[in-house]
Amino acid sequence: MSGGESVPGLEEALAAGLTEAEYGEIRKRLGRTPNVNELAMLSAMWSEHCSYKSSKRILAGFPTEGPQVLQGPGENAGAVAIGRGLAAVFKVESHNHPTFIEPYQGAATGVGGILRDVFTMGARPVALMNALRFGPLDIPKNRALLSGAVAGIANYGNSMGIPTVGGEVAFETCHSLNPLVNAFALGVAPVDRIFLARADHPGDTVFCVGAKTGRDGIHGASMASAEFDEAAEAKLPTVQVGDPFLEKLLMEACLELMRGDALAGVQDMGAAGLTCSSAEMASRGGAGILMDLDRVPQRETGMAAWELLLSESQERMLLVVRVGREREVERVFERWDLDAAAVGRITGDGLLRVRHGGGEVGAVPCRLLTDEAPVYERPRAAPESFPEPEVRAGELGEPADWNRAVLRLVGSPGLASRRHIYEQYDHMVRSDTIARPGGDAGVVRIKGTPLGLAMTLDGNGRYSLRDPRRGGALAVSEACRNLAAVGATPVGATNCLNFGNPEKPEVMWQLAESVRGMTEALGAFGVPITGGNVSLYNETDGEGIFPTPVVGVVGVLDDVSTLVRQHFVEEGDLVFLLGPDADDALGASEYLKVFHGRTDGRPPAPGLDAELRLHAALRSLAAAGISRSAKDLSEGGLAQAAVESLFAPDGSCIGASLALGDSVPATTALFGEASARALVSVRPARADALAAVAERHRVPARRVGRVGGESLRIRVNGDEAVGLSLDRVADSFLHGLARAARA
Amino acid sequence: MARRRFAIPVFPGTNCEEDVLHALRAVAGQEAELVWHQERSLAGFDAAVIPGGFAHGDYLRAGALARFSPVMEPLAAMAESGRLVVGICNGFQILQEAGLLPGAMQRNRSLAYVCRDVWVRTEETGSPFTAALTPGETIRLPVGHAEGNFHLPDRDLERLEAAGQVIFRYSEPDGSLTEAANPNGSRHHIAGVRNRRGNVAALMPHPDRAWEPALGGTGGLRLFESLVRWSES
Amino acid sequence: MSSSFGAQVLVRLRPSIYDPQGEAIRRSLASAGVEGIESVRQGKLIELEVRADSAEEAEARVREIAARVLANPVLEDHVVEVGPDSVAS
Amino acid sequence: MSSSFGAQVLVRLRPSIYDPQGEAIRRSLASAGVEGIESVRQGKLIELEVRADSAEEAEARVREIAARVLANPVLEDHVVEVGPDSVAS
Ligand SMILES: Nc1ncnc2c1ncn2[C@@H]1O[C@H](COP(=O)(O)OP(=O)(O)O)[C@@H](O)[C@H]1O
Ligand SMILES: [Mg+2]
Repeated sequence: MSGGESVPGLEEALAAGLTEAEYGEIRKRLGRTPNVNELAMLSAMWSEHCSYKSSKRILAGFPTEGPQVLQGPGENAGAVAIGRGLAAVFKVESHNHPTFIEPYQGAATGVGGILRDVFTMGARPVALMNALRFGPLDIPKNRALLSGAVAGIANYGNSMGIPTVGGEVAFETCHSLNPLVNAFALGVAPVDRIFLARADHPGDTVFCVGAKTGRDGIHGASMASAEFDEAAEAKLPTVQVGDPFLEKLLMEACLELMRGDALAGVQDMGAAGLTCSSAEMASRGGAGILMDLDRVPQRETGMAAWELLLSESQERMLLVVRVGREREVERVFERWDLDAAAVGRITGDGLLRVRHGGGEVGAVPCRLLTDEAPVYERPRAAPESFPEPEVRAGELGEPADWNRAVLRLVGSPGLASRRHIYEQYDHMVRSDTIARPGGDAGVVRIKGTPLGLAMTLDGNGRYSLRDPRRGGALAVSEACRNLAAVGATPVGATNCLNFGNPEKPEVMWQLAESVRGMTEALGAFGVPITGGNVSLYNETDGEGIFPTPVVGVVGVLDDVSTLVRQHFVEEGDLVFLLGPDADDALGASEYLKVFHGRTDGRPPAPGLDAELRLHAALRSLAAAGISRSAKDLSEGGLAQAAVESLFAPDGSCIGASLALGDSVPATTALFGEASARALVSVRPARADALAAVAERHRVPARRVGRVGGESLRIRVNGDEAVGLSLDRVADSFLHGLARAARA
Repeated sequence: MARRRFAIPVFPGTNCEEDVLHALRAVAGQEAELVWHQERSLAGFDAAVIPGGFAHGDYLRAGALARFSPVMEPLAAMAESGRLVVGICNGFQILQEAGLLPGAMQRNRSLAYVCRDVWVRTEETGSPFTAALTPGETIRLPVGHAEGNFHLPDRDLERLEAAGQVIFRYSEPDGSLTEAANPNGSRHHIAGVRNRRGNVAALMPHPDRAWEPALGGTGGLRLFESLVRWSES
Repeated sequence: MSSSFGAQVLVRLRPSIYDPQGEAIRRSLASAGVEGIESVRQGKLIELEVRADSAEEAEARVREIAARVLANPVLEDHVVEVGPDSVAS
Repeated sequence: MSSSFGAQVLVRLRPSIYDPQGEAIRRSLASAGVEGIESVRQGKLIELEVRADSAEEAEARVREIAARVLANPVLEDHVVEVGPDSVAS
């Protein structure tokens, strides 16, 4: 080994985030002490972020198979067949820690990263979504984080020309120091043109393309695997600045290249940059890589080998080009005015060998960096408080004024319309968005086909905190219910598991129980997981987040003309409530939080069988053109669903009069969050048809009212409980979030 | 009826070119081709529509760096020769920065990107975008921009108004002009303008996103109809 | 008796931070045939009018808000200058 | 033999033009309890490194691009300064 690299010891290994045992293991496997570059690569690749060492065993339990699955977990993104020779390629990924350090750039680069994961597979991105969690908006810092993150997401997605069609936002105290930003992207590719991140042909040339490499984000991977403390704010050099303009060019160049066959494999550069992308590609193909760092286009001078190896400069890709086809690649990138440098070649020795300054400065087996990284079975333990008691309406007392209660709830940051946020996202570019954000699911059509793709992100940290198994199942249930509401059939799911410190047995238990609940629901609905992301150590000064699994489900509409929207359409239409009677339960609900400041209690029981039947009924109603509107019941219960049904995206609105039965107390009837329910409106002439479909699927269907008028009226158990003009509802619901966010 | 041939200049960072292409071809039934910004000639084209997006990243100012693209020369010549040159959104900003249309765009008053439906009121019908409309007619169209706050100094603005160069204003559905209906703070609620001669025009809202009910509106159809009618006259 | 002071805050991206805007301007200039522009960096110029009893007080106040609000220390450096031109009132 | 010159272009909104960004800063300072900030205006600071044979040549070049692109005369005024610090090469 030349290059005069100093040989670090245990102290450096610990500082780089390895444990003493891991360091010992590395020395044993290498048969020697790693030099500084090797240690840098190994510590980054053995970090939680890159190795999944705490979560790998748990993730193995997900269902990942199905006839439609073209690519399950293990690649940059998952892929499922959607008919007409096309594939949907999608994934969700977290950018939590970077967002806390710098909300605008942190969130923006999260979008950039997930887009690269999708176009790396050869798919043209057609839609974006994001799931956000911030602390309460009465704290100015949280307002700044929200507005910074939203502006960053907006700028990146808008500049790329990809519509952001959905997402979700929640506010909890635990996120004041640990905000979450999970970004989702979906692309479309011909099924036979999907590219993989794999290098298996020695002699092929490795290209580094896109942006130049600088010192940004170095150690991002190990940072994302460590808890925050005061000192973290001083770690200034980690901020990466996104350049959506450059990424747009990179995307177009890559997609152009992918129409031909010069590429053997391709991988974007994210965490641990060159190291991770090259080691993963080679190890998937059982090959090695020889890389000459001197040839990497650099933005700064005097970068050390380990800095080049770990840099997380954005908007870069590693391409493996079939030998002899290099000029083709160079020509495409020249046309797009982008750097494309041949930096190495594929070898047969299984090693990642690195040259710098004219000599070899490191050599590590690729598999030691990837598959052979450690995997842990960490201890798990349920908290003593589990299971939580039920919370019944009777023990809470009723609100004095139902009108004010409804206004307060639907105007609260957790439930108010998200338009303050999604109006900052271009959700119409590409002229394919046929269900705009604000509904249960965003839907984009595929021009030239009758197909539509529906998508949604869901997850409720309060539910998961109190019962992670239920929380996981409810997240999947709600996502699939959202898709059914628009008439779509779920074909695949992705997920982002946001949790605290896995070295705490309780956190490991939450993780395992969440995955168990998700798995049960995914199994019941027959939806495979095709990929995802795990973000652990979401803790600051020992304070962790609510366990927050975010589930993204993608569904297909075989005929977009059957799309059902969520808003009421016409005076005189009848409103039906589908699904089982509600329980008298308010545990972990929005109502309990907004009116009693409590996050405790048992979340609703997931009724997977009832869910499955409801989803089938909703799809049948859509396909047969019976339902004119459909809206699932979830957070905020029936009152919230009714309010959301009043407002159409074009700015129009229409009232409704509802009457609810007497099986549960009024509070639960209005605000209970029992699962497997939906509000559907039909023309009066189709009421019988609805009843027949509901009966066929054994779904209880009750007529609860009719559409029309200038107000929302709800009778509960015979009493006129709610009577609100549309103006008053609009003022709370449509503007509540903007008021809180700008305060 | 002879079909016209439209050029759609595409700059690095443009992102609505496919929408405009589709609207011109499939919806308006015209011939249309994408033209990469490095082209030095627009021979064979009757008209040009500059689409929306973020040309050159919209870095420095929206539309500012596009003027360096070679295609701007034949485009200016096209405008000079009286042929139709129109811009949508970023295309508006590019035409302003190139000096082909008056005014400049400031950041939206809200300082945020805004994507939603707005109403615009037709101010005159001598422009390529309004030839098929009636004065005072209001249309619902989507906007999507961060810098659409039209500015012109007082004197120039008066001249613009006097010459009838304002083609659209943001309004309520009934045509009244209110602050709430103005999505970006534009002076005089201006949403679209034309040059004196009338052959160069642009607007901030996106007719290319509103040509069938599934998209949430069909307001854009009338504008494409106008383009076709104007280019035939 | 307080006066009005003019202050200027120049906010620059820290040297190690990538400036996509500046870089895009540089590339556009180069492709437009403008020669010799080796680097472009874009920062902010923030000008304030501050009412204070003395130039020192004005400067102290501007320094504080510059560090706390006007520049983002994670990305940016800044320089404060308080001009001599003050208007008594 | 050419040298590298540093140049600064300060771009300001023309005084008659409302500055929503500056105004937003002023309002947030006021609501955060910072007193005495009477006005805030935000402009751009564009810094260039120019290779030229002389400071005059560098300045001429920067003046030209400043007027042609860096500022938009409908909205903005600008000032060019070429620094003394040059590096021969
Ligand atoms: N929660 C999860 N569920 C299923 N698959 C997952 C999950 N988390 C990660 N994976 C898979 O593990 C692989 C590595 O993930 P990640 O390191 O996030 O990918 P990338 O390097 O592209 O960012 C991916 O194929 C991803 O889909
Ligand atoms: Mg990847």
